Amino acid sequence: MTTEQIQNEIIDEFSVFDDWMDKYEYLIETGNTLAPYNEKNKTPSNLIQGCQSRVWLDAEYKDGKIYFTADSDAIITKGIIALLIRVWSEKTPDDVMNTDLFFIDKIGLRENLSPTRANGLVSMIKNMKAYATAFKAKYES
Amino acid sequence: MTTEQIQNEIIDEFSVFDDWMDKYEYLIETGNTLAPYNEKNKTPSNLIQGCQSRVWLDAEYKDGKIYFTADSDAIITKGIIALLIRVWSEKTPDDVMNTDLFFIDKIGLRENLSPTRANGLVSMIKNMKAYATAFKAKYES
Amino acid sequence: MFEIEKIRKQFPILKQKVNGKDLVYLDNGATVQKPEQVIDIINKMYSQYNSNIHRGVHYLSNKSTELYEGSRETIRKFINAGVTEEIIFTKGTTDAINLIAFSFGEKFINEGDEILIAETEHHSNIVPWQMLCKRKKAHIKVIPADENGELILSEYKKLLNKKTKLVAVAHVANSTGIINPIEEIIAEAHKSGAKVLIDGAQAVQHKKVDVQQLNCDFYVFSGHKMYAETGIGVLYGKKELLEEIPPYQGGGDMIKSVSFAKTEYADLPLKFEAGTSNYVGAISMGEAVNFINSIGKANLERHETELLKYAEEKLSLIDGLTIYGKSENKTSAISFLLHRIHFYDVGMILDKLGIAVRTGAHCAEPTMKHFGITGTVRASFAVYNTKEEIDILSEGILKAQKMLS
Amino acid sequence: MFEIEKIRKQFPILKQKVNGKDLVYLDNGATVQKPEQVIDIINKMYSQYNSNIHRGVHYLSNKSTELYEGSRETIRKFINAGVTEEIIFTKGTTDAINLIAFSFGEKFINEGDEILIAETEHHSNIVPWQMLCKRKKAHIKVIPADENGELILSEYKKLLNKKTKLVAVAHVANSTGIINPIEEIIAEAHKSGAKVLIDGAQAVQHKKVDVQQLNCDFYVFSGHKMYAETGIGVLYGKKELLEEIPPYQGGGDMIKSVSFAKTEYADLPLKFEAGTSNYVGAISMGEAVNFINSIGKANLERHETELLKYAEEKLSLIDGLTIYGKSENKTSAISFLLHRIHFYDVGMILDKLGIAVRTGAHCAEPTMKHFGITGTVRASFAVYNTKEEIDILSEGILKAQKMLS
Ligand SMILES: Cc1ncc(COP(=O)(O)O)c(C=O)c1O
Ligand SMILES: Cc1ncc(COP(=O)(O)O)c(C=O)c1O
Repeated sequence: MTTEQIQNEIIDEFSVFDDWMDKYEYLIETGNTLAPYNEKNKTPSNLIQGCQSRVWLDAEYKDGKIYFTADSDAIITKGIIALLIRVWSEKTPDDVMNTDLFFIDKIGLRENLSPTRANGLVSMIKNMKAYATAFKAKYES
Repeated sequence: MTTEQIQNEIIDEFSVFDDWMDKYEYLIETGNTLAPYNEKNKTPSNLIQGCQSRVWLDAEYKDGKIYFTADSDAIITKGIIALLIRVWSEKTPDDVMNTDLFFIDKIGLRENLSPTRANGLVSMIKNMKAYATAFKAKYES
Repeated sequence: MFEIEKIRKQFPILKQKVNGKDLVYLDNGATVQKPEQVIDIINKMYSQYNSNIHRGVHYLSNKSTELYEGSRETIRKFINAGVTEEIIFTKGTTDAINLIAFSFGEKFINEGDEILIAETEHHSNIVPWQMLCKRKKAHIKVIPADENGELILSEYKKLLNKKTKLVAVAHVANSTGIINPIEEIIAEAHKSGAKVLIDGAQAVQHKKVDVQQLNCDFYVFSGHKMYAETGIGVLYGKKELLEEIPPYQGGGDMIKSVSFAKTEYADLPLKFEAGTSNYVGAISMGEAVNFINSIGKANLERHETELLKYAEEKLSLIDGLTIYGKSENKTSAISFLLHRIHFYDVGMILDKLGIAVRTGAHCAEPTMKHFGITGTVRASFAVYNTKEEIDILSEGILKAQKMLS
Repeated sequence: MFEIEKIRKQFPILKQKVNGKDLVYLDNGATVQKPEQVIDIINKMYSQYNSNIHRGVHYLSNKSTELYEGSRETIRKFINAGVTEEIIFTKGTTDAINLIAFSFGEKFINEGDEILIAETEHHSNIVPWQMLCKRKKAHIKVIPADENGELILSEYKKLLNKKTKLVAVAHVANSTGIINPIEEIIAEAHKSGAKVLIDGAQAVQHKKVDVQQLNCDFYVFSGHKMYAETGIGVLYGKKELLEEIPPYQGGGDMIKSVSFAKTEYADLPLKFEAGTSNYVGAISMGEAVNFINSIGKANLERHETELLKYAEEKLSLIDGLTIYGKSENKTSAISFLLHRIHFYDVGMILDKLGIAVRTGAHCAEPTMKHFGITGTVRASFAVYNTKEEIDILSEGILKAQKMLS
C-alpha cells in the first residue's frame, strides 16, 4: 500500500467514531500495541525532548526500505507515533520524503500537532523525514 | 493681598475671556511684561530643564519676604511664570509654603501643568516651595 | 458581599465553549483572564486617548501620560510602596528580574560573591542569576526544600554569610502554590547584610502585599497574572537602591540629556524605562487593581482559600493521586500526578472535557527533580473559579484515569 | 484604489474632537493610531482566545500559540526574512537595540573596538552603544551629517577600519524624515568586515523593506509605530549571527533544560524570548501587517509621498519658517521652526486648534545640536492623513505665528 492508501485506511477506521472519547480510546489502544522499542536505544541522540512528553526515535535502512522504531512516555503521543510508523515503516526514502501527511488533520487529532513544543511530535515528523533524506543520500546516490 | 486673594483676582481677570485664544493672548502679553531676569543668573543651578522649554528661577529673601525672579525661553511658559510670581512674590515663606494653588486649574490652563516633563513648570512650582522652606529654615528658626 | 456569578459575568472568555463543553479555566498560574473593565480600558485607550507619553505637549499625549502616571500611583498604593518613583514598569516579572540581575549585578556583584535562590524557583528566577554569576564569576547557592516542598529555613540560615549579596526567592512557588516564609527570609538576609528580591508573580493576585512592611528591597510581578494585559509588569525597588544602581537599557525617555561626549540619565522612575513604555499595558494594570479592589483582597483571599481547601479534599479522595507540595501555607494551586499515568495524557483528556490545566515542569525543572518527577498536572485558581468547577475537574480526572489505565 | 475616506473610517480615534475641534493627528512619528481590525483582534484575544503560549496542551493555549507563531510568519513575509526563526519579538525598537548591544557586545566587542553610529540617530540608537562601550572600553565614532542633515558618505568610508565591529544607523531619521542611504552603508561596512544594524522604527510603516535584499545583519522596529499595540517590537537578525551570540535575558521559555549545574538554552527564536512574551501584542502586529497589506505598500507610499510634497510646498510659503532636514530622500515627516518663536509655544497653540504635532528634540539631541537649535516642531504623517489636514496645519501655523510674534 502507498502512504496515501494507508492514510486513507486510518481515516476510514476513525470515521466510525463519532465522539472524541472513542477516538482517544482507540488511540490509546493503538499506542499500547506499538512494537516495543529497544531500551538500549533510548540514547540522548535518539531523544526528542518536548516540553511535556519525550519521544525516542530510531531508524534503520535495509534493502531500500526504512524501518522506524519509536517510543514515548505519554500514551497519547505513543498512539500517534504508532499511526505514523504504520504510514511510514517499510517505505522507501522517497516515499517518506514525498508524503503529504493529511490523516492527522482528517481524523481530528490536529491538536496533537500544535506548534507548541509540548509533545515532540512535530519534531519527530521532521526527524523521520530527515532520516529519509539522509538514507537516500547515503545509500541511493 | 493674600495669595488667595491674588489668585481670585487672576481668576476674575480671566473670566472675561470666553475663548482660549483670548486667554492665550492675555497669557502671552503677561509673559511679555514679566520683569526682566538678570542674564547673569542664567546659571546651571538656576535652570529647570524641561523636555521642551527651559525655566530659570532665582529667589532672594529680604525683610521676611521672598522675591522671586524667573524666565523661560517659551513665551507661554513665561506667561504662567508671571502669574505665579504675581501670586508669590513679596510673600513670606509661610505664605508660599501653605498656598493651595488653585487658580491655574480655574482659569483653564491646567494643560500647562501636565505630568509630562515638558515645560518645567511643575518642577518650578516645587522649587519655589523649596526656596520658601529653605529660607524659613535659614532665617526664621 | 462576594457574588461569584456577578464576578464571572465580568469575564467574557468564561462564556466560551471548548470542545463543545463549558470552559473550565484552571490554568490561572500561567495567565489569568481579563475582566470587561480591563478589556474596555484597552479599547478606550486605542479608540480615544492613544498617544505616546511624556514627550508630547498636545491633548492626547497629556491624556495618555496622566493615565499612565495615574496607574503608577494606583500600583504604588496596591503594594503600599513609599513613593511612586519606586514603581518601575517593565515587560513582566522576567524582565524585572533580568533588570535587577544586570543593574544590581553591575554595581554590587563581584568575583566570589554569592547569590541565594530557592530550590523551588521558577526558571525566570534562576537563569538570570546563572547568567550574572557566569559573567561576574560569582556563585549561586541553593536554599533546599524538604520532601513536601517547603524551604528549610535552618539550612537557609547556614548558607547566609558575608559573601551573600542577594537573596532571590518567590513569594509563592508557582509549581506547588506554597507560600514561602519571606518575612523571616528577608529579616535574616538583612541581618547578614544581603539584599532581597521577592518574585511576587504568583502572589499579588492572591494575597495582600505590603512592601514596606515586608521590608524587601525589590518586589517584582507581572500584569498578565493579575487580570491585566500581557507585556507589562512591575519592579518595585527601594528608592535609595534604585538610585544607586546603573540603568539597564538605554534609549529615549531614560535620559536627561544626550551628547556624544556625555549622557546624563533621568531620575527615577524613568531611568529604568527606556524607549516607549507599554503605557496601554500599564494603564490596564491600574485598571486591574481597580477590579481587585472592587472585590476586596480579603474577600478574594477567602474565596480562593476555600477553593483550595475544597480541591485538596476532593482530589485526596481519588485513588492513586499524589499531591506535590504539601503545606499549611498554600494559595490557589494544586499540583498532582496519577499513579503510572503521564501528566500529558491527563492534560489532553481534561482538555477534551473543556478543562484547561497546565501540565509539565511549570518552568521549574529543579523542583520537579527534587520530587523525582518530570512534571505534574497543575490546577490553579482565580477569583472567578467555583466549587462546581472543581467537581468537574475531579470527575474529569476520574474519567482520564479510567481511560488511561 | 486608494480611498482615503474608507481608510479613515477604520480609525475610531480620528473621530475624536480635541479642544472642540476635529482632531488632526500629525504626531505619527511618535506613535501611529490603530485601525479597527487591530483593536478588534486585541479584544478578541482577551475575550475568546487568551491563554499563555507555548507551554500549554489545552485548546486555548494552542489557539494563542498558533496565532502568535502565525504572526511571526506574517512578519517574516512583511520584511522578507529568509526563515521565521530570524524574527524575534521584543518590547520595541529600544529593547531590540539593547538586546543586540548586550548580546553582540558580549560576543564580539572588545577593548579598543569601534562602533559607528550616525550623528542623526535617535537616543535609542545612541545610548545603548554608549553603555556598551563604557562596559567594554570600546569607542563610538560618529558619521557626520551635512548642513541639510544628510549623512556624509565620504566621511563614513574614512571612519571604517578593522576595529569597526558594528555600524548602527537608522533607515529613516526620526527628527527630519531623511532616508539614509543604507544600501551603500551596508555594502561598505561588509567590505570592511563590520556588521550592520538598521533601526527601522521610522521606515517599515512607510516603505517596502526587504532585509535579504538589503543584506543587513540586524533590522529592528516597533509595533506601535506601524498600527499595532505598544509594548511589542521585532528584532530581525541573520540566523547564523543570532545563533552565535549569547542570550540576553534569562527565564522561562528561552531554555531547553534548567538545572543548577547546567542550563541549556532553547533554539531560535525562543532563545531570545525569555518570560511570557507579549503574545497579544505580537498578534496585533501581524494584524497590523494585514492592514498595511490590504492597502498595499505601494499605494501607501504614494499617498504619503504626496502628502509630504504637499506639506513642503505649503509650509515653504510661510514667511520666517525654516525646514530642518532637506533632502530628495525623505518620508512622512517635516521638521520646522518659526523665526524667533519657540517650538513649544507653536505646539501649544496648534494643540488648541486640535492639531497634534510633536515639539522638542525628538529624542535626537545631537541632531538638534548639529543644526544649532534645541528643538523643532515636527508634523509626521500616516496613511490616514489628508491634504486638507495639511491645509489646517498651515493655517494653524500662521495663526500661531500671528499670536506669538
Ligand atoms: C528612529 C527611531 N529609533 C528608535 C525609536 C525608539 O522606539 P521605541 O520607543 O518604540 O522603542 C524611535 C521612536 O521613538 C525612532 O523614531
Ligand atoms: C513564580 C514565577 N516567577 C516568574 C514568572 C515569570 O513571569 P513572566 O513570564 O510574566 O515574566 C512566573 C510565571 O510564569 C512565575 O510563576
